[in-house]
Amino acid sequence: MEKKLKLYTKDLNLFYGSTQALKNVTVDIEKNKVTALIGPSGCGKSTFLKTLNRMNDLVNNVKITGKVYLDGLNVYDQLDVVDLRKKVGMVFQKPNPFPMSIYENIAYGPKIHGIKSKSRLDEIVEKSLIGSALWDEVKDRLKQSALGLSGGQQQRLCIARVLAVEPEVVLMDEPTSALDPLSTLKIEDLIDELKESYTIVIVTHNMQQAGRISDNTAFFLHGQIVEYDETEKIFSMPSDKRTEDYITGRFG
Amino acid sequence: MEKKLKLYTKDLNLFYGSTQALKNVTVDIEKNKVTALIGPSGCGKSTFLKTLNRMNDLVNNVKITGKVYLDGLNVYDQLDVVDLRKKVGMVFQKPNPFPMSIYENIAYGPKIHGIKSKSRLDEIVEKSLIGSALWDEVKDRLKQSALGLSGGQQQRLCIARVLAVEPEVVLMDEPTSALDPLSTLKIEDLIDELKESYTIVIVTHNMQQAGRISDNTAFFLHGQIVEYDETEKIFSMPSDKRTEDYITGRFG
Amino acid sequence: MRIKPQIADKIATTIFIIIAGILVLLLVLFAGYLIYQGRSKLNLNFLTSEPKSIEAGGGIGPPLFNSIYMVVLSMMMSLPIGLSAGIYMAEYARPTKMTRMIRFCIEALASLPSIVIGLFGFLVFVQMTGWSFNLLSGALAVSVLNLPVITRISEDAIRNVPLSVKEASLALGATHWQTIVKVLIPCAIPGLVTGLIITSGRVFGEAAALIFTSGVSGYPLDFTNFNPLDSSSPLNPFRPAETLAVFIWKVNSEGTAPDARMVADGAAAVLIICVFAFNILSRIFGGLLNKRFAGKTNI
Amino acid sequence: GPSSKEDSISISGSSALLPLADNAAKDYMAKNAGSKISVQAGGSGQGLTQVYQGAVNIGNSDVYAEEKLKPEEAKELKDHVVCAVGIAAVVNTNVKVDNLTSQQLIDIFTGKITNWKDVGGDDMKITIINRPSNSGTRATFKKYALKGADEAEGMALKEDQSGTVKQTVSQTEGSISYLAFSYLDEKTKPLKIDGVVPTSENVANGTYPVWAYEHMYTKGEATGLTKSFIDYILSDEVQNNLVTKLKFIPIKDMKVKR
Amino acid sequence: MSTNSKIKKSVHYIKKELFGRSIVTFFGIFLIILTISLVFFIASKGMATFIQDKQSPIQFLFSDRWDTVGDSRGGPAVGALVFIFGSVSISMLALMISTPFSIAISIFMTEISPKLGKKLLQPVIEIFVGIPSVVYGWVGLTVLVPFISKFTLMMPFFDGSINTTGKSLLTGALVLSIMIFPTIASVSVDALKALPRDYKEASFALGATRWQTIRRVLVPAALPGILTGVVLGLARAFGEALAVQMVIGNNILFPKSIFDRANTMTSVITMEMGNAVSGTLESNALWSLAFLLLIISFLFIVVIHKIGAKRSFVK
Ligand SMILES: Nc1ncnc2c1ncn2[C@@H]1O[C@H](COP(=O)(O)OP(=O)(O)OP(=O)(O)O)[C@@H](O)[C@H]1O
Ligand SMILES: Nc1ncnc2c1ncn2[C@@H]1O[C@H](COP(=O)(O)OP(=O)(O)OP(=O)(O)O)[C@@H](O)[C@H]1O
Ligand SMILES: [Mg+2]
Ligand SMILES: [Mg+2]
Ligand SMILES: O=P([O-])([O-])[O-]
Repeated sequence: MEKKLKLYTKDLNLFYGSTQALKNVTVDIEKNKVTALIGPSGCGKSTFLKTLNRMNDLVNNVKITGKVYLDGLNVYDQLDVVDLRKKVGMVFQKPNPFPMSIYENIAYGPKIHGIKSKSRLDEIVEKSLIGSALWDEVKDRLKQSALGLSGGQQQRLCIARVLAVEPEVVLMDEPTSALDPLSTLKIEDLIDELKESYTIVIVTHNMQQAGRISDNTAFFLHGQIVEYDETEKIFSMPSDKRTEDYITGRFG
Repeated sequence: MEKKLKLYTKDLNLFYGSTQALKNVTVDIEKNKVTALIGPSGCGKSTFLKTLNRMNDLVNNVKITGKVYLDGLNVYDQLDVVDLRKKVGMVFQKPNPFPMSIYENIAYGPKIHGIKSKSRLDEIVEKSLIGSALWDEVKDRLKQSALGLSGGQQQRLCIARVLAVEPEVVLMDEPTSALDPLSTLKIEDLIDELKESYTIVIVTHNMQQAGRISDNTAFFLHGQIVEYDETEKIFSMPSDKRTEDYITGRFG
Repeated sequence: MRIKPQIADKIATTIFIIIAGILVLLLVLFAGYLIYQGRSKLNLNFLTSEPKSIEAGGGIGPPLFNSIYMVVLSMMMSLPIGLSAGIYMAEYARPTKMTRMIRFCIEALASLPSIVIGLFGFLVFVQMTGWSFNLLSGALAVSVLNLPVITRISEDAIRNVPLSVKEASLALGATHWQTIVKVLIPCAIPGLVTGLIITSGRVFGEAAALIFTSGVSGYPLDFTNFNPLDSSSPLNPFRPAETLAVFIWKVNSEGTAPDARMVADGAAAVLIICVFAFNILSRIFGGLLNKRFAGKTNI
Repeated sequence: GPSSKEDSISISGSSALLPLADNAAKDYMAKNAGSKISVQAGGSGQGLTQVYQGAVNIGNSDVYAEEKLKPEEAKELKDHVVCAVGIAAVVNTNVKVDNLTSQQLIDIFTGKITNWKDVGGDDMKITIINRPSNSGTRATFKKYALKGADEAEGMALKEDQSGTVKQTVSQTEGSISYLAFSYLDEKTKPLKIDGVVPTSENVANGTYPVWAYEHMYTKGEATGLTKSFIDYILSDEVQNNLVTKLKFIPIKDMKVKR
Repeated sequence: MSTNSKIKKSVHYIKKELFGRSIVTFFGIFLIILTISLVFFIASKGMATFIQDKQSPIQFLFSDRWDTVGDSRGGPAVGALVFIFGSVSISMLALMISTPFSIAISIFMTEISPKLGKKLLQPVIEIFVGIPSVVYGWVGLTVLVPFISKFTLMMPFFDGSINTTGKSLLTGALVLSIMIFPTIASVSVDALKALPRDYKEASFALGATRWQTIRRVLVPAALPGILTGVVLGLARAFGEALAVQMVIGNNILFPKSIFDRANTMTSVITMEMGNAVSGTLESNALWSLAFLLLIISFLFIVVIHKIGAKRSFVK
């Protein structure tokens, strides 16, 4: 079966000042699949994830060589960064709602992209909250501050906020690591649903989670990809000794 | 075979303000053994560890009920806190050397406990650094700042600093979680050596590590001990479903 | 003999507590003394009537008004500039030579003695413009004094907004400027407001920079005249004007009224009460805004 | 500039003349609604500088402009002599001495005599309180009371304005200074010099030598409000009432000239 | 294709980014312009003493003869040493009184009772900051001056030559020390607060008492920050004008003791500038003093940066 590529990188190198955080990373990310990135702390997972929507632009002194393509367009010179980030949404490790009402949190994205009609915004807010399985819990308190929600609810709010700008790809950087087991399960279920309409790339430090939810897994070490394959294969018979050591907990 | 108890707690409850972080914790800690504390983030492992040398005293608004005994003496009223902490040393998650020279870092403890003789201090510094397997790496740069050491070296320095006050118990709160695999291995080996002369209690989020280095393991959940037994037993046939779920990565 | 560390600790702690107590006592005495000395003047008549230089019974109406007006005028000038510069420093400045230069300038300006800034104001806003002593020149000089402070407050307030919030906005495809205007500034408001009220308090009490710019005396004002172009209108920024702090200094140095001492006492009491008011105000506002942003109340 | 505002003028300068200028301005404004006159002290030097620079409309001075400004600058100013003022040596009220000879005064201010007992008082240290070198009061006092002798700079406490001098003398035991008559009241004690009491009459009849003309300088001819205000001060109404009430000496009463 | 996206980018960019960005950048740069013009104007006036009046800068800095008109003792001279010495000694004295007190307060606020520190002492310090300098001067004048005067009068061991007016170097330094303590204290608080919790935990875990921890770990680790506070305090003391002028007696002579009258650079400017005819030697010399003040306050900043650089070197 032929793979449908949504995103791919080629020989990506990234330097923070003089330290190299990514080395020749070449990865293909399939459409409507969940791709997991695993590896020990500091190996460059978050850094790699952020190259995909150019969030590294925020950091001073970053130098990037190599290419990232989204639907065949080079993200670093053929796409405007604003358009790119509209298409490639991101969910962070710690839920980070704006200190505004729940409604305003979700309407924020559409608004900055020019949607003004109140009824249109209402619609988007509802749809996104339904999409992130939060609607029932918050529909009566849309005007209340988002900071009053629980951690798990906040994280789903952040997912809804991303969905509201109708992205094609959703990047998630350890989205459940700050959450309790129950919320974690809810979000994992949500990811499973979302992959029907979105392409998802997720960083996780929890090997079992990677095993449960992803289709493909990339194992990073010291900024390099050690192994990239179908999740099942990686977890059952890794071809690299280091992958095996990591998965069995010899380090990390 | 009869167990030799070094430390034990009885019905320990701890409240941060109105939230309870420890619930009826009763644990026996054997002499010259390594006891591992595992459990998901926020379950109270660090909190428990800190009750053993009263580091929680530093936190405002803490209320503690129940008892902690060291060698049969109640830590909270029969022992002076300074003496207690001399006997029960602690190594933290992030290496935390003082911003002084390597020598000064290690000599600090003995000095505050009244040792002034230069030759005596020299001796202690050397012995502690040898004990923490760092002597060879730093013996030529004792006067240099400890902040110039690598993370793994810093952590071993911190262990040496604890050894310098000749404790009987060493508490370790995720001592390797900020370290690279190589340093981790070194520290694990060190722990193995240390247990001959010290009683060690270690918090770890790495199940494999717990399996490798500890004799007994306590599994915490929501501030309670779910299961406490020999490590082998916990990892091979846990008696509680939640322990099993955690160990196999269903959550956490 | 070695003192037991535990005992040394107790002694040291006791000393620290005593010193802290002294500090609090000092403030209580200080404020208490001023208010007690000025108590006979703390009435509406004193607060609203004209100062008198020869006979007794003068008030501090115009100086008090001038102080408030000075705060308003200088804030109108320094706030937009300072906030902009603060935004630039917090968000756009790259670690280049120029940024280092700006930072040095901010620090240098902030550390300049206010008398030097007063002289600069005298030279540029009074002599070179040929405007003579006037409120606006004073406000300009005070703005120079304030600018580095406001810049720093704004920069800090914006920097203190959690990075995660900024990232969230950018990751949604907002431009940097949109993020600043729609997320960062609103989030920074509690810090900004507190800082600005404190700064206003400083303007309110400034004297050295004003002696040579807005002058040490004014003429009688007509408080029913709201035409800012009319010379007797209190709103006219081109009139010479003494602020309350300058007034105290002047009463001390050339006070010829028989009750000069009492007038200065009264004015000092009013000033200290204002200092307390500014402080309490900033606390209340800061608290309210913080609560709002922490999600305790509806938005 | 100030001249552009027809209905408002500002005045600064001599602190000796301040009481008169200030009170006259108040009266004038009360009589002429809409006119605004702001008066401040600052010292004669400041008055002359500021009027020359156009910073104020009238510069008050105890000394001739020529003594302070460069000749070409002084030429641009127009002098309006409005009255004369006497300057008295004053002491703290606890000083037992009532009279000093000129020589004693000079010796005190040049630091040769440092204790009151040397001039017939108690055993008490003399504290000199001086004005800045650009004060007109000081210049006059130096010229006519000290006969031009240089004060012992280092020994003196220095105060900015006549008001402060009055206050400091009243608070400091054994202190001596000098004040325009307009500042004399029960808080300080004026001294006789060579037996002559410092009064307006003695100034007018030439027996008391320490006095100066009070000048109101304008840049060029006075016009508009400036002119009417100066005219007002020179009018009999002011000269006969306010001027004498404030212990100045009307020009027409002066029997001596300088 | 590539050009197409470039066009799209510029539309976004101008509308939603470039405009705002340009404005704030301009005002950032404006601060440089302002500083430079400030330095330029003060310098050009301040240099006139040396260029126009041909006074020697060496004499200006190191001679103590300040006589702008000239008298029987010689022609006009503008040696500012008395003022410089006065400024330095009064600031140093204030620093000596204030620093231990401020550090103690900052330790209390961060280590002894952070709660009281935040709830009580923080507001107290902020109020001390907010009190206008004329009010400090006024209280100094009405409380401290009479008090010191009484004190010097009562002291039997002072011979008759002592200044008993109460206006003295000491009075000024006392007033200043209250004015600068909030600066030193709050910077020290920041420095102590910025220390990682780690240090404290590590020390306590080794069985150190709080005082041992403070003295041997926390204060040494925070020392660069505390020094920064001290320098800032010094800068503030140096630049304070009115409060000092009101209480030091303004005597143009070297003070022989702390009970003697003194004069400072700011004080002489405050007193004489209004009287000085612009363009004369006196006026120019006062501007030179202002220029010197400016240079000194810039030097303080450089010193602070040096301290800061040392700190980052340690880390
Ligand atoms: N802004 C930055 N400046 C300099 N170095 C950085 C920066 N961000 C990350 N690094 C370094 O780059 C390397 C990769 O970091 P990255 O955050 O991508 O790791 P990670 O795999 O996400 O780790 P974790 O699991 O801890 O999140 C690390 O060595 C880190 O120290
Ligand atoms: N100083 C404190 N004040 C209030 N609550 C606290 C404090 N420290 C910890 N807690 C709370 O107590 C609970 C237990 O925390 P603790 O740090 O012991 O967890 P842990 O098991 O060590 O977690 P981790 O693996 O993340 O280190 C958590 O819910 C935490 O939020
Ligand atoms: Mg990461
Ligand atoms: Mg922990
Ligand atoms: O009147 P004078 O202020 O110049 O002494």
